[in-house]
Amino acid sequence: MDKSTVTKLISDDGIRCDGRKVDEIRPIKFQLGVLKNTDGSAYVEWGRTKILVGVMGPRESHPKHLALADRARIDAFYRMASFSVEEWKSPAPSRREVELSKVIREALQPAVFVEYFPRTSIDIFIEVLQADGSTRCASISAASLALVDAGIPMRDLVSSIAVGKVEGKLVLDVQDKEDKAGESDMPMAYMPTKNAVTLLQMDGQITYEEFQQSMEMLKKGCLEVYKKQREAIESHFKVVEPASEEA
Amino acid sequence: MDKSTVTKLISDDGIRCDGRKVDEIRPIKFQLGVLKNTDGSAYVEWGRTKILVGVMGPRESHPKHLALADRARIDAFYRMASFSVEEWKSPAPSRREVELSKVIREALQPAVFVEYFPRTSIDIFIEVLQADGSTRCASISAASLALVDAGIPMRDLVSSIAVGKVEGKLVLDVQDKEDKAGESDMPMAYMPTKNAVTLLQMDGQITYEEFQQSMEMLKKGCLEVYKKQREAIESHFKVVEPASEEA
Amino acid sequence: MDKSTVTKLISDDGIRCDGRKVDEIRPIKFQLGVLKNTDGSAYVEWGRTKILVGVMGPRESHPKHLALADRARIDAFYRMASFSVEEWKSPAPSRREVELSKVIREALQPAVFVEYFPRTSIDIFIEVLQADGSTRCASISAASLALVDAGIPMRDLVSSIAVGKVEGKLVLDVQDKEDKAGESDMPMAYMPTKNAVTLLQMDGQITYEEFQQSMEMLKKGCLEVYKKQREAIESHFKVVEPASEEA
Amino acid sequence: MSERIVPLVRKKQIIELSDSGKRTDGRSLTDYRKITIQTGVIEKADGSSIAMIGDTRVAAGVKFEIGDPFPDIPNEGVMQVGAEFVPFASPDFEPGKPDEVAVELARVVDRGLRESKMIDTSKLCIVPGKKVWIVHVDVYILDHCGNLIDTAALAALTALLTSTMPEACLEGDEVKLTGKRLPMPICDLPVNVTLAKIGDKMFVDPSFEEEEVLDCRISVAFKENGMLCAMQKGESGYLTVEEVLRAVEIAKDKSQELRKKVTEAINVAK
Amino acid sequence: MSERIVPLVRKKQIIELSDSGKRTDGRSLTDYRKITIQTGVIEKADGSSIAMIGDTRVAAGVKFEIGDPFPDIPNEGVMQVGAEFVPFASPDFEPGKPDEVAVELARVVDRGLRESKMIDTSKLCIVPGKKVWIVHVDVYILDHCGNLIDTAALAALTALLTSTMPEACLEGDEVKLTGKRLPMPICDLPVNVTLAKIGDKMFVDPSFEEEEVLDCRISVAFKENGMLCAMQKGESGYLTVEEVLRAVEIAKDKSQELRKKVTEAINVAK
Amino acid sequence: MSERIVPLVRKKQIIELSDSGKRTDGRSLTDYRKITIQTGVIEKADGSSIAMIGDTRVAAGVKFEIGDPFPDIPNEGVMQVGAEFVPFASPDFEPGKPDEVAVELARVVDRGLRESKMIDTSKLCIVPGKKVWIVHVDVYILDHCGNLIDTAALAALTALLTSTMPEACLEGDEVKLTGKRLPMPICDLPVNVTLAKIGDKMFVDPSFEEEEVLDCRISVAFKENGMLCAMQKGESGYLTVEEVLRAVEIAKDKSQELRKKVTEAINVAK
Repeated sequence: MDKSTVTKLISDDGIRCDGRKVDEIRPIKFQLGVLKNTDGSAYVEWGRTKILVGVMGPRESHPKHLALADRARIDAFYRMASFSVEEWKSPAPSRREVELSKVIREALQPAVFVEYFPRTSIDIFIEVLQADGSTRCASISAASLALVDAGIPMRDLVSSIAVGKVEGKLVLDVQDKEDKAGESDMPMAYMPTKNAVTLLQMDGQITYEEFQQSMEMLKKGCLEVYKKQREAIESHFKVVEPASEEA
Repeated sequence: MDKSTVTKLISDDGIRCDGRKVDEIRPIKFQLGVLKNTDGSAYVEWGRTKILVGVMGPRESHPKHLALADRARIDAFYRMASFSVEEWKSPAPSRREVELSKVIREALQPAVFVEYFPRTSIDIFIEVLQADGSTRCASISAASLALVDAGIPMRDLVSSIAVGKVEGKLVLDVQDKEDKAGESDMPMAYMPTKNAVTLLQMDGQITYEEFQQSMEMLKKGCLEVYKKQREAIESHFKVVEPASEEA
Repeated sequence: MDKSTVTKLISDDGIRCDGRKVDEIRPIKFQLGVLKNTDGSAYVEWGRTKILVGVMGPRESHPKHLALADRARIDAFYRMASFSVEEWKSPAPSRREVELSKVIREALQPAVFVEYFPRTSIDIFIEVLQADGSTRCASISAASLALVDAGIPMRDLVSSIAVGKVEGKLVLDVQDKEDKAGESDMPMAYMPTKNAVTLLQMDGQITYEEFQQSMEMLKKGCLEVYKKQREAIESHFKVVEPASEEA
Repeated sequence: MSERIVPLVRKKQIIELSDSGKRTDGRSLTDYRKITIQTGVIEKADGSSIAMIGDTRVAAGVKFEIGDPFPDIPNEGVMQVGAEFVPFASPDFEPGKPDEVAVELARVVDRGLRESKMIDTSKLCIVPGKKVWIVHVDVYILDHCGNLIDTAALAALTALLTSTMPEACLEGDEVKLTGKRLPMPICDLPVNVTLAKIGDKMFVDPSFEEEEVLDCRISVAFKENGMLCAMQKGESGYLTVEEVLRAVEIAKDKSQELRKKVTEAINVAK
Repeated sequence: MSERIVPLVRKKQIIELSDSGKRTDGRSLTDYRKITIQTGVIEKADGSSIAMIGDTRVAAGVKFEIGDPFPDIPNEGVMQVGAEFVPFASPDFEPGKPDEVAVELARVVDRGLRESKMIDTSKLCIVPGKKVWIVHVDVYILDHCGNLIDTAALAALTALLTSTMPEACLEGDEVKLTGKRLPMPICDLPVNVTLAKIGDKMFVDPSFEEEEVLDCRISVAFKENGMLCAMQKGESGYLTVEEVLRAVEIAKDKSQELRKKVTEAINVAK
Repeated sequence: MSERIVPLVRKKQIIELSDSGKRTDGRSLTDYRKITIQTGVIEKADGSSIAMIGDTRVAAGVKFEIGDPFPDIPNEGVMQVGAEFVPFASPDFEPGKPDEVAVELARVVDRGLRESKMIDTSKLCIVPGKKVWIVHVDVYILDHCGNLIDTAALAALTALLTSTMPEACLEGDEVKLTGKRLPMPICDLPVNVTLAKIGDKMFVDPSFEEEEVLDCRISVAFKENGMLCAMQKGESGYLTVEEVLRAVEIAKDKSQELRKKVTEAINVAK
């Protein structure tokens, strides 16, 4: 990743290159029930990041020997469309996509009452149509809604956001440009009412004090995402007719 | 495919580069019962195109969960030998070979009384030893004979041939050189006594009238192939001893 | 393989580039019981060649349909670490590793009382940490000891060594440098008390007389390896406490 | 295997209804479902589109990449069409399994575009014989409710029609991007029409339910001037020669309707 | 599925014991098991190490290869970290199966090394924009008795610290090796500390038995100057925000102890 | 698993018969089945052959391709041998499954040809250090009725012996084909002889039936001058040292008979 000379991503009065303040998140639009052939689905536009999530299940585990006797088996598949990034990407899953599928699954699992559905599978399919930073945060947040749309009982929603360090300052909700030029990236997934951190990753360099500050910003940011998620749920279930598709 | 400057593939008096008339098919030689370890087999030399087909089945489906309760499952595997074409070809199946396996299977299936053999598999293995145009037509026509050789009851033989457009003229049974330089290629598979088109593909550019004309030529051509197929069957079953191998 | 100009691998008085005589084997150090999570294991340093072998089994065959009704199924997996050879090697198994896995399995199988453990699997995993010639001989010899360590009853130990032809002379136990520059390589695996040759390969060019001489040298060499194997077993079982790890 | 019973009953109903020219969703035999095309949805792509026929939804994206020409056409760029079945599009799609259905879909869409010569590939040459543009056209099946071929062809076509291409230049012997964008060298506007045969009737734009019981399908691609440029019979039934002729005739008619939809969508985009 | 009973009983015991600050193998909650590091074991590698934490054993080897730079950083060499699970390391590893666990391990080890900027990759450039050194760092899991991440990170780190690099020069436009060896351009010494959460306690350096019953784990990598350079929460449980803060604090302490072990091992090697 | 009974009974019969020097198909223990070699069958290949030993049938094709030399032998062309098991050759072959048996077959055939130095690979160099000919030799197993190794080796050998190679020349710094063809630089004529051990007897050229019950097999390749150039013991039984010596002696004798067949076939082709 090119972290070389970039001219001023944050102005002297703390305004970022896209006009946001350091602790301001991008416009986020969630929508539930956007797909026809799933048990639940959600679409998210998070700045220019655009992601579709579909949930299949609970359904019979296949192959059967992978079924778990006392709970549902959750799987997540995070994939990026070939045209979602700057350079054309081969559709074969990269090691990054394999790792992200794993941490996304682990971020969502604590929220699901898996013990209600022994011997079944719940599959979460994530397709990134456009990637502009924070795709794992957007995926987790949207997948929570798709699980709700599927009627799967949950302990809480999982909300997710990232803090980055750009030109020495901690900023909330890094976009792609800030991530590439930035000094660090730290995404977190969080169940607010449970005070439960279900995903936490970091790369780059931060001091212990910056780490502590970041945790505070992440908590606050996740609460904002949480609010938007709840609004999307309410507006979805308020409507009598099935929600119209995205755009 | 290079469809650029080629000097005169058809002479002014309608004679093609290999001496054929526009509606004349190449020399075709079918032979049944050429392999030792199959349930049925056939070999075809179609101009310079040379293909071996072996049929295994009806036999137990493997894996079992793919078995069909009310009929036999038919599979076709079309493969080209590494040395069968101009440039060395990797033995890994190309997307072309995957598609052709599918359309060949679909071309043969309507002819087979699959309902006589529930829960079994019939596998049709096709190996192109040399490709000089019309390999799918030759494969389907030879596979019909291999199915007959295997004693599998059939509604009719499937006969197949292609029409191409070369230098503005429709010609029957395009060879490789004409295909590469030609303006279109349109293969058809046909059960004559059933008036059943079981394969139809086209690429290139033809007018609607040319399309209608092509259909007529294809029907006529398939009948010629059909005649040769029947002759091969008769000569095979006339012989008391097992047929000698090709060449 | 480059078998071109190399200056004098054997001196006029029959001393090889590493100081050995033509019929002298390299220092060999065997050690049993070096791994924690296997049923049996062994480590070998054979000159600079370093190999770890772990045996899992007899255990339930997986997948089950591969189980054999009247005996154990033996599998061997020979792999080279990416850093074990001069050039970095991709971890994907090469065709050489596939073939060697097969001949190593076949070299060991005659020694094992497979009929004592019907329907089970015995898996032999071989990891070459450093390759300096004779890796298959070292693997087989060490795997014999790992089988003993696993308590699997055996007809005899399998001992293995190679003879090469270097600058026109037959030499015992070729190292990498001699192999690459040499005119031939001929590894053999042998059960001394059974007079049973369980592996025999050769490449390069030798006369029939050289072949006969090689067989004599191989028998003698295998007996030397056999002696070292027996010593390793004795020293392992003499110790009351589990053997300490390699270095 | 009683799952075979339901389709058989359903097939009977569909055929009976078709005798009076009707379909289970109220369409006539030659009606398309509602068609929606939305272009420019993926700003990072060089061209993009989401096409819907009924509830079937396919996203297509175009990406330019610098690559090597084929040795036999050294002065022309290369178009490559791929098809991905996103597993949430249908309970039948399994993740990561390469599938002959996806391969056929990609190749049928590819042929419709390629054989029409809709792109002047000579304009995609950067350094003759050395460097050309590779145009990746990838279709992603997002919702499978029948007639994937026509929907994917529409998405791919409209993504290409609304694409722009990067401008490249030579600096010494290295290829550099100028940062400017050029219009796509578009020469035609091919569309694909698919009909299903069920019983002895032909159904334009089969729904998912109709596809489950069809005998076979036939897809035909037409150039703007009405010439046929690709054809594909699919699935394990057959058509009579007369049915083929009739199907192509119907398809020719419908192709003009489809092309009108495309033109409208493109004009909206401009 | 009664195999789930045993771990549950065991988990109860482990939690009860931890209430008095103890562990089943006698350690305190913040103790590492015995650490052994042996470098230079593979003479054919450019650097190598076998690291053990308790009975967990990982071999790491470093190999230099000449390759192409990434287009966006044309003047820097490339480090590539791979992880292989040798099947004899655990009855659960199957031969030849690519595994998300191995992928995560490789990427976590990679990030710890990479983000600390421990290697000055600009020194790995041979011909700017054309040829650079690719540094392959591969870790082979030989015995899995818990805490693979820290053990693999230690092995990779010490293999790199004790590596030397080949010297390359240009002859005309061809890259040749001079046969001489250069010191590695080392700038930092990052170490990784992993804690497991079981019940409401944090266990430093979890054993295999502890890993079988953990709720989740958290791994933190620290630079020599005490800055964090990578972090990864793993497995399907969760931590409270307070637990995260506490875990990182403990990890920071332990990182100095680990770094001391590394320094000792390196000095022995010199 | 009663399928194991039949071979055991059959094995007993085969052994009893062999005590009087006979085999189930009437051959003596040292007889080959009928050998047929037909070359030039694939006009598009640079060389081709279909070899039969009894009913075992293998096609081999040779194709030249321009490629890069190996760094350690920059001035020599490269021969690559592949083996494909066509599924109709035996009910046991599954389509698309890479198989250790095919890998071993390819490598044994390869070694027999390569180690004899039958091709002067220095003559396959086009531009020293840059471009050389890659010679693909692929054997396709068409009918498996026993002794694949000898049949495949025969097919590969005779395809090579009857090959011609394209002539290449340099135009500027580009390699062009002149359209002319050159003779293959052939230096030797290695043949491979396989024997099976069943009971305590050695069977030359084992049939399928004999292979099903064999203890093990041994294959030996000989150069024209009688030197051994490759050897491979296969399958899970063993031979005594005396059996090995005897087998190689028999093989040496038979190799001359085989070579005569090859010479005849080649002369017919000329």
